[in-house]
Amino acid sequence: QGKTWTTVKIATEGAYAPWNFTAPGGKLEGYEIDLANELCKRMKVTCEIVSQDWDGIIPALNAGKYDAIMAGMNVTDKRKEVIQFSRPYGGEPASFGIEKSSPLAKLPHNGERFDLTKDEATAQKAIDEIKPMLKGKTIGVQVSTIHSNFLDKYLKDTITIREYKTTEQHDLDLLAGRVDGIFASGSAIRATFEKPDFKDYAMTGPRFSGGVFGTGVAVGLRKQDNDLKKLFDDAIASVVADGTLKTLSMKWFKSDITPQS
Amino acid sequence: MDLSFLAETWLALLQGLPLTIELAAGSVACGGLLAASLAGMRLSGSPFLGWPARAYVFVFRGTPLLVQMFLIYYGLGQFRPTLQAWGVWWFFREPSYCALLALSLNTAAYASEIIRGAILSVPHGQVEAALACGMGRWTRARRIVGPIALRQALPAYSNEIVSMVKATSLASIITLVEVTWIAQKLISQTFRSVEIFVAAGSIYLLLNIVVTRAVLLLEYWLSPHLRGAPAEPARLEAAHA
Amino acid sequence: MTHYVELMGFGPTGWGPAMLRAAGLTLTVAVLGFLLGSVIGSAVAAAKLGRSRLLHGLGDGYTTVLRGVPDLLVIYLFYFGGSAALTAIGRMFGADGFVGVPALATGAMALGVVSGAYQAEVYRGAYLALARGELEAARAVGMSRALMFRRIIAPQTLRYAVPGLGNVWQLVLKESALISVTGLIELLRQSQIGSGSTREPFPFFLTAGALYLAITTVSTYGFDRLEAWTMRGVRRA
Amino acid sequence: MPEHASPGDGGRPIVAVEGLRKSFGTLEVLRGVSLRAQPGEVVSILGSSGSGKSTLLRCLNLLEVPNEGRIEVDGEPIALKRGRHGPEPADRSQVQRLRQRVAMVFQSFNLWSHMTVLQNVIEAPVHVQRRPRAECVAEAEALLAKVGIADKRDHYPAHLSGGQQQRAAIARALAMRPAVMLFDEPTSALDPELVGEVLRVMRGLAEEGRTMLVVTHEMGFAREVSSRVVFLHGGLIEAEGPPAEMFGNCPSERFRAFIRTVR
Amino acid sequence: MPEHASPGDGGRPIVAVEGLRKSFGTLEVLRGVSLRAQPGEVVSILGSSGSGKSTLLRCLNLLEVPNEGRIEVDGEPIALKRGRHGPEPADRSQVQRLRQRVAMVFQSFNLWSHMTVLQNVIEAPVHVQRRPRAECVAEAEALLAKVGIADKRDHYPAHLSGGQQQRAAIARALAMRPAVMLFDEPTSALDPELVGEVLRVMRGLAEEGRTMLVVTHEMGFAREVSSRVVFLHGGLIEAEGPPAEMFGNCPSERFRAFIRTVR
Ligand SMILES: Nc1ncnc2c1ncn2[C@@H]1O[C@H](COP(=O)(O)OP(=O)(O)OP(=O)(O)O)[C@@H](O)[C@H]1O
Ligand SMILES: Nc1ncnc2c1ncn2[C@@H]1O[C@H](COP(=O)(O)OP(=O)(O)OP(=O)(O)O)[C@@H](O)[C@H]1O
Ligand SMILES: [Mg+2]
Ligand SMILES: [Mg+2]
Repeated sequence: QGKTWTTVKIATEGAYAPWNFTAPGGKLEGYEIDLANELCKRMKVTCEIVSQDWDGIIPALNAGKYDAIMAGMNVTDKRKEVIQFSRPYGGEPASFGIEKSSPLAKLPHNGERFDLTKDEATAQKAIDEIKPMLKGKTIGVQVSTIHSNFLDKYLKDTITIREYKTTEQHDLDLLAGRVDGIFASGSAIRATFEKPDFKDYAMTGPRFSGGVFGTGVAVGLRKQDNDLKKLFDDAIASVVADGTLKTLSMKWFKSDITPQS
Repeated sequence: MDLSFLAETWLALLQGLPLTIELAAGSVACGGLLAASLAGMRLSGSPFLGWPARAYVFVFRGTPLLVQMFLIYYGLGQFRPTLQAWGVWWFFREPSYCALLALSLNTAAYASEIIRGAILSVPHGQVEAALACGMGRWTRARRIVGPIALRQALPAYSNEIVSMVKATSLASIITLVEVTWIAQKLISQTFRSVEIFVAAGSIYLLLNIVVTRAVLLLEYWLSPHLRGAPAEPARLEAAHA
Repeated sequence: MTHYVELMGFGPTGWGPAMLRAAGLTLTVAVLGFLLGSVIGSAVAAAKLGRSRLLHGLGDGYTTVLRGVPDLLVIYLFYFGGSAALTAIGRMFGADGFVGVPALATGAMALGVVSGAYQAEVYRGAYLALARGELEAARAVGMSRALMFRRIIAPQTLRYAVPGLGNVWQLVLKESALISVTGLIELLRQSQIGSGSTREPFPFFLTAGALYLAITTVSTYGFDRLEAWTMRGVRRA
Repeated sequence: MPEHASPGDGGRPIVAVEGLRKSFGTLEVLRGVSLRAQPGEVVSILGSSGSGKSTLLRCLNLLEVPNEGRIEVDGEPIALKRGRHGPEPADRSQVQRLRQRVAMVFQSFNLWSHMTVLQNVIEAPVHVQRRPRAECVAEAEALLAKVGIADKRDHYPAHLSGGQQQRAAIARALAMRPAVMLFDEPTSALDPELVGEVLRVMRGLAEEGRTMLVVTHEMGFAREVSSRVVFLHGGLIEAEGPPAEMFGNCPSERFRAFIRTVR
Repeated sequence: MPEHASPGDGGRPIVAVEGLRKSFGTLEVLRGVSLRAQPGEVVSILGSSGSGKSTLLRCLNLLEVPNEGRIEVDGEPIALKRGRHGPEPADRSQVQRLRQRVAMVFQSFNLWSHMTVLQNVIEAPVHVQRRPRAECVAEAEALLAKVGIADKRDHYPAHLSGGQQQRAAIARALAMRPAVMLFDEPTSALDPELVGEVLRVMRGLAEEGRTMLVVTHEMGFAREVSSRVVFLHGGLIEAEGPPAEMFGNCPSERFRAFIRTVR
């Protein structure tokens, strides 16, 4: 339908630093906020960013409360059944967070990246190599995420998976010693391990992307808004092309989390 | 609405039901005992008993259960070395024990207020009659004050039981796989929140219907003296005549 | 400690004002919900105590269902149901797109409807504890139902209802956390935002707990006074 | 004896009861009681414990709804209709109007526990009859003084002795300035001095033309104050007549046995 | 008159009270009452309404704790200690033991509303005195028959008439087989026939050697059944003596005025 977009309402969670979060004064900040403003400039629309509880963020999009979601949301097949996504604007390999003194701290392939889409065989080999050490251990992961999907698919029989509602919670249980390690996105682990409490913990082992991890984080849109998707796709392509996205990534994550492919 | 999906969801959610029931029944039972002692402490007239009970009720009624559960599980978890030294870590390590503890402590605060109110409503003369025939504290509580107060407390207590059944859903934040946890997981997998909510809601509703009917039955059974009709034997005799 | 003060302070990087604002919102919604609930609750209790079988059935259904289903479901129903209805009406009048129900009103209504069910049971229980003779005395002097309710039943029912009502109030105060799904930033949602944004959950949950306790302090005092007043003339064991 | 022409048939009775029946479950308490009282009459109702005296009084102001029978107050018959649980008043406002003119003193007093004595006494005049508060308070204080508990005006019922409660209940009934008064053993908790006092008050009321139906175990009262004595037995009026006749040579053997014990 | 040698000083008194004082707030109800009762004695306590008769009885089994004074039951003095809100029993189990031997019939009956009449009567024997249930039931039925409410054994108190409740309360007290009985106006709600009946029961108890302290407004009872009459006035025992003396030529002007009204 020939709807011309002049204003776009974008929802974010506002509680997922550093992707999107709230400053004490109530102002939304973060990688996605800067990015949204930049994208809107390039799409020549006025932007309004609202915060919304994560529960219900998708139903409210479909109910028409806003037009787009930028909330660190990974593209997954399940989500694709109800909404559509723009091209990704971020994504970082997932990894383990482990206490430095734990035997698991010596997981092989430390720091190596494996892409499940491009080279599944190698990745599978790496997984098989870490399995003996992980045997019988309890790993915490946020429920219903690409990370829990990964554990379900590849390590289900090896480890005990404990699912948490938020990443802070598995971080706390890591401190309490109720889990032997956590599995999350690199950015989340890094953000947590910066805190003094976590000085004895480190990101360890191989890092995974692709495959069940999907193509990365993207803008969520209603299925019928194809014109809006096109606007976002073009705008994201342009921020990738001129390096703006990388600048933002370095600003907020201190590493490059822009899509690799 | 997609009926087969609803049915499927229902069955999936039912797997969480045993844990939900265990948590609710366990906490109502433990909390009830604690509540009775708290109410007794407050009514004892002794400030050494009364004030701690007051403070307890104040704190546990005054803060959200979510926060209590969070602090008991994650908060105490940060003191692992101490807890290990005391030899109680085995308890706090388990999310289900922590959930039961948090729920029981919480419901005890609410229930103690209900019990206290009910005891206050027992007609003073009947208590005096019990005193006058030499009943001790315990006999009095068991034979006179207890039954009268129980009868009076039931409607408000059913509130408490029902909200405990629902409160078990908070155990999902400490990784317990009960009905709500499953529901939330299903929602994030399928995004069909309406159907799933309806299915989960209907499970809680059914459970609570059973609870409220049981309480009503108990209430009816405990209040023959409030009903109009005099005793039955007269009618029986009339029938035989 | 200094870190905590800085985090929760009132400086440019402090979360103090936001937390206080959220507490204010929580209090507002809870008070409105509780008051609405007492109106609904006394009506439903009256229906359940009355002789009309129809009203009794309705009252019973109301308390069973609204206490029985998770409160979040009721709030969803009000929020999404309400806005779906409003959107449909808006369409009829040519407006386009999403018409939201005012979030505060939705929250207060939802809490009122739920707490009404709880309050109904509290009132019903308290009414049953009244001395029958005193009601007869009221009837015997020719009081109308309304007058009898105002002068005799209400003050005496309140006497036995206060502890139970204190419970319902605390419940409402905390259920107000659920209205965050409507987009209102109340105390608990604010804490979640804060802890997710700073990745430091404990300061936020502790502060939220303290603020809830502050509200509880005031309300406990109020309920204690109310209880002392309603218990006038009662001899205790 | 019963059921026919009661004395004082001349004027229009202020209270008239015809064929009153009342049962609780299978227990038939009243089995056809007929009774009339002229304005200014004092009718004593005697009968053994459990004979239905309280029930009869309670039927008169519809606190119990009779199963059968007709009640007329001041010429106005009370309309009853068939409800789901047996008969019930057809017009609630009629009953309320009626009750303002028929005051009752309960056997168990039934003072309102959340009000002080004074508040108990002015409650109905101020809130039901809507008379000016100041006037009611003045009158209440006079009444309390009359029954001898002026000093207890600000006490709650729970802090009164039995006799004091009973007197407060009497004052509460009097404060309504009713045309008909129903007293259910109004002197049971009083000492002999006070009994004399209260009987004097009641005699005064009778002289003002108020009608009184008094359930009592005080034979002295029945004999000296009342203008007619009614003896309830087995759910029926077993005997009735002026006290002189009744206490002189009552034809009812049952009644003679009943009063024999009192000297 | 009061405070010195009471009659029957010979044996050891079963109840002895010395210098009992009790006030409610600023109201001094008892201002130094001394009283002793020998086994088998029946003491009538007379006094106007509000004179403190119920308070005196309630002090005897510690339902009210006296502000001052000494209470001895069967030679055992009740230990009081200074508590936070004034004196309180030092040994609660002593008080409980005592109360099992001192039964009380309340002015307002105070039947347990959630129990039937029979359950009310057997409650204390079974659950306090731990006597075999069957025995208690048999005894309770006999007692209920004695007071004439055998047919009401399965009724709840709310469904009884005033006199029936009073009789149930009497049966409840008797069922404890107490050594001392405290009756607070035990016949106030009874008709003359029943009064006679109950007095006969009480006389029987006295002959069995039980001690009774009876608050009453029945001068007939005071005169005929009791072995001693005590007149409470102004918080003190104004006069006491055997009924013949008291009703003959009591030196107390106040007492003569009190009984004058009753012929
Ligand atoms: N709990 C109480 N608080 C305050 N005052 C009380 C309390 N109980 C009794 N009183 C007062 O103490 C006085 C004596 O009361 P008590 O009940 O002993 O009188 P009584 O002699 O039994 O009178 P009656 O014959 O009317 O029953 C009364 O004036 C009463 O108002
Ligand atoms: N609500 C009730 N339910 C069942 N039976 C009742 C009820 N009220 C009274 N009765 C019975 O009805 C009979 C008459 O009671 P009522 O109170 O009229 O007696 P009464 O003549 O006033 O006796 P009393 O002199 O003892 O007060 C009694 O046997 C009593 O048990
Ligand atoms: Mg009666
Ligand atoms: Mg008394």
